[in-house]
Amino acid sequence: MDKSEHLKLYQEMVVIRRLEEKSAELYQQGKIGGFLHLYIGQEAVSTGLISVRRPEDRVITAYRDHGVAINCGLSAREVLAELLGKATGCSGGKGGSMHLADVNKNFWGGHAIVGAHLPIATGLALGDQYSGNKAVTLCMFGDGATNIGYFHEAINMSKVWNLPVLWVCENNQYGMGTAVDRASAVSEISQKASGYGMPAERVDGMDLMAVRAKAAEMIEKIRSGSGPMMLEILTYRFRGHSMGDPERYRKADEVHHWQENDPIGIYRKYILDQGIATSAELDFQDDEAEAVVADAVAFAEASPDPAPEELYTHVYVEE
Amino acid sequence: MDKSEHLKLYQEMVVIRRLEEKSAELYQQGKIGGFLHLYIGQEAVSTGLISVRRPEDRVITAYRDHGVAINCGLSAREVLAELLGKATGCSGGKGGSMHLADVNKNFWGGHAIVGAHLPIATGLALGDQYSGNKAVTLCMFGDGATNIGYFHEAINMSKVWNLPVLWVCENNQYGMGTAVDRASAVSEISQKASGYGMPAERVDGMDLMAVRAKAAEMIEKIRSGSGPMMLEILTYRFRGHSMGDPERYRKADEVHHWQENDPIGIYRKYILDQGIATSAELDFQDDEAEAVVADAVAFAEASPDPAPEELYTHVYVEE
Amino acid sequence: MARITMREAISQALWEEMEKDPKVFILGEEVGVWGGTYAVTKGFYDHFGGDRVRDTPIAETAIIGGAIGAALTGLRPVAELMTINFAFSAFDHIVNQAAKMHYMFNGQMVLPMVIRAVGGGGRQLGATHSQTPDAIFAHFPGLKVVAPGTPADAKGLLKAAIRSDDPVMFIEHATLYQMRGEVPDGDYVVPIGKSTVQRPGRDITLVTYSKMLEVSLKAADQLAKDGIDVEIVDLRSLRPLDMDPVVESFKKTNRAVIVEEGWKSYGVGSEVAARLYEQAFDYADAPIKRIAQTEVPLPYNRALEQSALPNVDTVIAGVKEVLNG
Amino acid sequence: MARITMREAISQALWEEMEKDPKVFILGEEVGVWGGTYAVTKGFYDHFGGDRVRDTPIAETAIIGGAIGAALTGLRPVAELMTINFAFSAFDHIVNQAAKMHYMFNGQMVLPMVIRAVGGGGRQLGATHSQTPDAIFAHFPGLKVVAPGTPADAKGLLKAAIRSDDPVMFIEHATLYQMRGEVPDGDYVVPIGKSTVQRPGRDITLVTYSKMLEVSLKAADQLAKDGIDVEIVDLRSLRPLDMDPVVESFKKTNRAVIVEEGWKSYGVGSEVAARLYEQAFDYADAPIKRIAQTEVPLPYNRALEQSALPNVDTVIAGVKEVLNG
Ligand SMILES: Cc1ncc(C[n+]2csc(CCOP(=O)(O)OP(=O)(O)O)c2C)c(N)n1
Ligand SMILES: Cc1ncc(C[n+]2csc(CCOP(=O)(O)OP(=O)(O)O)c2C)c(N)n1
Ligand SMILES: [Mg+2]
Ligand SMILES: [Mg+2]
Repeated sequence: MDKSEHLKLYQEMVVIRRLEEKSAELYQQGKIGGFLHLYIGQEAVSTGLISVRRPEDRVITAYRDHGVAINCGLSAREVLAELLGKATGCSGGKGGSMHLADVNKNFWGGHAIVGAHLPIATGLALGDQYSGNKAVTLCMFGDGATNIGYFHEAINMSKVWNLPVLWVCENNQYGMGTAVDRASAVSEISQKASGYGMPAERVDGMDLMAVRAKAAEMIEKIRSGSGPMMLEILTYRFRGHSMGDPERYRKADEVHHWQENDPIGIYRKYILDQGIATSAELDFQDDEAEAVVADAVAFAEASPDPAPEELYTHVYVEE
Repeated sequence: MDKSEHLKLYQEMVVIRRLEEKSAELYQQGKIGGFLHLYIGQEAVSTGLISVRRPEDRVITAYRDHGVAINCGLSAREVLAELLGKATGCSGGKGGSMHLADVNKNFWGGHAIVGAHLPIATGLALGDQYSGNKAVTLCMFGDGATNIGYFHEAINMSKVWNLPVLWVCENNQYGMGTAVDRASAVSEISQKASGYGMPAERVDGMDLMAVRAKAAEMIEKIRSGSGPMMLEILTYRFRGHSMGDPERYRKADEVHHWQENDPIGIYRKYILDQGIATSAELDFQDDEAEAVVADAVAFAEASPDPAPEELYTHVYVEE
Repeated sequence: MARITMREAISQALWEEMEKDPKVFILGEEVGVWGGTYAVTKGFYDHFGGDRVRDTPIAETAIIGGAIGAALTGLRPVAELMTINFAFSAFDHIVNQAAKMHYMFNGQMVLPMVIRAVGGGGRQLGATHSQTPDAIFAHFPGLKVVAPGTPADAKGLLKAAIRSDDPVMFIEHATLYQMRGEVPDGDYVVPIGKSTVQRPGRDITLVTYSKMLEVSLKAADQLAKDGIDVEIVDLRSLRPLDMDPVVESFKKTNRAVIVEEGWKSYGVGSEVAARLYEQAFDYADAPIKRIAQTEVPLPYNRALEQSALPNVDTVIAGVKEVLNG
Repeated sequence: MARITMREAISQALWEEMEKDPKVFILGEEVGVWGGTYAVTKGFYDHFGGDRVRDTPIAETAIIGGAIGAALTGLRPVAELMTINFAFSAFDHIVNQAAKMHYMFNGQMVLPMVIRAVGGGGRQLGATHSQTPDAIFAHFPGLKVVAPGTPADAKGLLKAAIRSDDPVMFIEHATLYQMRGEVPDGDYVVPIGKSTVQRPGRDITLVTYSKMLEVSLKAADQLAKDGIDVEIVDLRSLRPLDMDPVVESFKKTNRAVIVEEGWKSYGVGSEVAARLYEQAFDYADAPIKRIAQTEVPLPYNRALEQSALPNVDTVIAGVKEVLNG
């Protein structure tokens, strides 16, 4: 990675952070409705992972999807406009926070039913294998999602058919208020791979460089035909599950401990320590990120709602 | 085990074998309808397993349930009457071959949706744990059933809650026409337990004594609070999946090889080799078994159909 | 009698039944430590403990299957599905296991269980999380399907459901939790399978249930100002479906509107209309009108979503149309 | 034109579409080596190979989810569910994913996929394996639901389904596979969403589809001997539901019977009856009658099961009742 790439990834993380903070505000103001799941604390996961995908590699994730969307190249404008339900949103205001997507950027959503997108990811990878595309599907999901049957069926089928998919578990240690070991028979998610004879790794999700290195290695192995693999990325969400989480299930101490491991701070320190860029240069990225988000807010707020007739469009391709 | 017990188990296996052969005939004659899944070849599995359960231990299985029913103490009469859809059948003629049960004998069915009874077994074990009963639930299922999501959710929950259940996979090497390794990421089902941190064993299902020993050991561990375990029992079905199986998926050689490993023959030889009983004594058991089945056929054929009003009963407990 | 919210009424019914009968327990996602996603079981975990208020993995088939199994052993589980949309992830266990086992095994197996599930649209949750698919559950014999529209009914029907030996799907509506109403204290039980007149009237019969009862009552108040006297029948239970009060009302008013939140096609209104004609054909002075959700997956955008849902205005317009038709 | 069975017609449609378009492939349990549980795909595996005729694990969500994903990449999967009863094991993926993704992502995602599923009772398969739950799938906007009653329609509609860019649930009936009929050779396509008159008549309108078409045609033949001339409209597709030929017929006959195999409550007949009254209220000379399955889980015993299913006699009696009513 050269300097400009580092700066780009750094800025991406900061854009995500600022965007999420702004979203929380807009939610409090009633401008965003429904559920809002923030990515704060987990930025290094998708930023690191998606930084090593090739354009032909497909990305699919759950409802905690704002960061992933940004990393996939969607603009903060179209993401925020979607959160505000505007016609200019990436899903035309019909999807909302949980259903961001841009198929032209190979970002396949944003899915709200826990684990349901895993079998769909199996299908995406099957499509590529069938068509002879040398693409890898990156399927992201939470620790909680590994307990639902969808996980099992998808992982098993991917292995039986040797499909090009990297199963990426973002283990933020809770599914809503339930700690991993209160819901999962094993507390290291990567251990689940052993039941499928699938290679698996575990990596520190607060360290972008570590995520990146491990993901790159696995994705390229899969691309060369190794079959599916599982990558558990250990992380933490700094905020509640969604807005309105009573937060009865974790201690302030624990949260603080993790907040001190801020992935942006860690990456910033890495860049400085390695002499890749100066503090001033990074501050400039911070400012840029602020500007990107401020522009996105202005854009989204000024954007029109979908026309009333949009209610009826896209129920079917052919009416 | 004393001699009488050996003779009893031997007879049970032969009763099952004769009953299944007779059922096949009755099916050809159109007296049994629907699907009919024979247990021929797998008799040592349930006979061995269930011989070591205590009366308070619950048994639940899939649609290949005739043998299991007999081992649980249902009479050949009420089993065959059920296959013929008679009022005297254990499910009053409403359940049929796939839905045998007698809750008073702690046999909880006979379930036709692949894998769907596994979460139910989790619930049975939960009920016992909740109520402080020292009972173990024995849940039997096929190799094919281990690929469906129900398996995953049930196994995981049982482990998280440390429930008293023995998960018994009857690996007869095919789910319909699909060999284990064409459907499952791992070809040894017991390996799946590792993804749940669950103790597992694998045993030869053609050898009643081996099944019995291993099952007894595991059931008692579970009873004393070890939490759930998995037992894979390797076996083979000598006939098609159900009546009307085109049998395109396995070679005659393979079938013959396994038929030579007849579990009844193996057990017979064991009894003789160990000097437990004489050939004449075993022949007598064979004759008894024939008589039991002949009586059951006469009983079932002579039994009445359910009264037409039975169509309306038992939809609800309270109408 | 106290004036409490529907959330409190449901909570009260659960609490009292758990106090009364140690066989009653709760299982579901976030019912324990979190206190219930909609705070219905707030305080239960501390009081009853984790064995009786069981947090589960995200595993809907294990929740419903687990409830079935526990019920078979004689317990009375109340399984909570975080929303009714997740019932699709346990659909086989609901409609193919719970609904059938009593019959299929000739009465041997008894399943005294309740599935609580909250549904409804109008909160910008997007297409997968905003459904009111009540009708499809009511299609299956063997299941009882209940959906209260007032706090009192919520309490009384939930108690009946918990005490029932049959599997009951108990459907709540998220936007009703804050609704207040008079609720009898203590042991108040409303029998399952009885429709009831919630507002007497002369001019037209309005059949509805759950959230749409509130909407319909408001519409009726406004219509009253125009001198239109609406009789509202609340179904309360979709299976068994009690048509008697509906038919009786219709024989008096000769006109009917059915208001439901879910999609119109193959919905609740279709069934009620078909039965009403069967049972009171000669009394119909005008076509019965069905008011329901526009047949699209619900969009996220607030204005779009609202435009797809029945509301006071569409109900008023529908009533007037039938009266003038 | 050849006289072939419905099994052959379906097989032919699949074969021809696969020959024509390499993007079409099949996945499901036992579709390959076994040749399809109902022998619909017999010979396909040898001809097209295991990549295009994919045997799957017993994993219904992976089958439907897999089809969705493959469809998103531009392929045209035909997913086979061994029976429609197993659709309950993939229900979320059918009604909550496939039916909603095109809308929810504002048209970005296109799902040209078919779900083939065979249903129906009458074969002593017991309660979990004998259902005709077609109506509940038709409740969901975003899904198309098709259920042919003749070999020609089976071929033509399946081709239309495979070529459709929308997810289509294609419902077959196990006891129709042996039915013979004239089927056009080659590229014969029947548009989805068009009901059709299968038998013209003057006296009464009989609305039906799938297996009950056969039963109804037989009943009509017998009724003809009594001088009763039945017009039969075959819905063929439950969503979109084309009422035009039904309404037209009803305006002529002024009487109608709806015959479906599934349960009556919240079923197909409810919807058709409700719409018919809405669209032709003034033409109704007698209550519309719904003939459907007795509302119990289907029992195994042959006589009991048969007594729960509509048959030629119940249809004849129903028609006479409406004519004399
Ligand atoms: C099938 C299903 N069940 C329940 C829910 C409700 N729900 C939404 S998010 C969530 C927790 C998921 O946790 P995890 O997979 O760890 O992801 P995280 O939120 O931590 O990113 C739950 C239970 C759902 N959306 N879908
Ligand atoms: C959910 C579901 N999918 C498919 C089927 C059809 N089916 C019945 S038995 C069977 C094979 C099961 O194989 P296995 O679990 O190995 O049991 P075995 O028949 O070998 O005893 C299949 C696919 C079903 N009954 N339920
Ligand atoms: Mg998590
Ligand atoms: Mg098997």
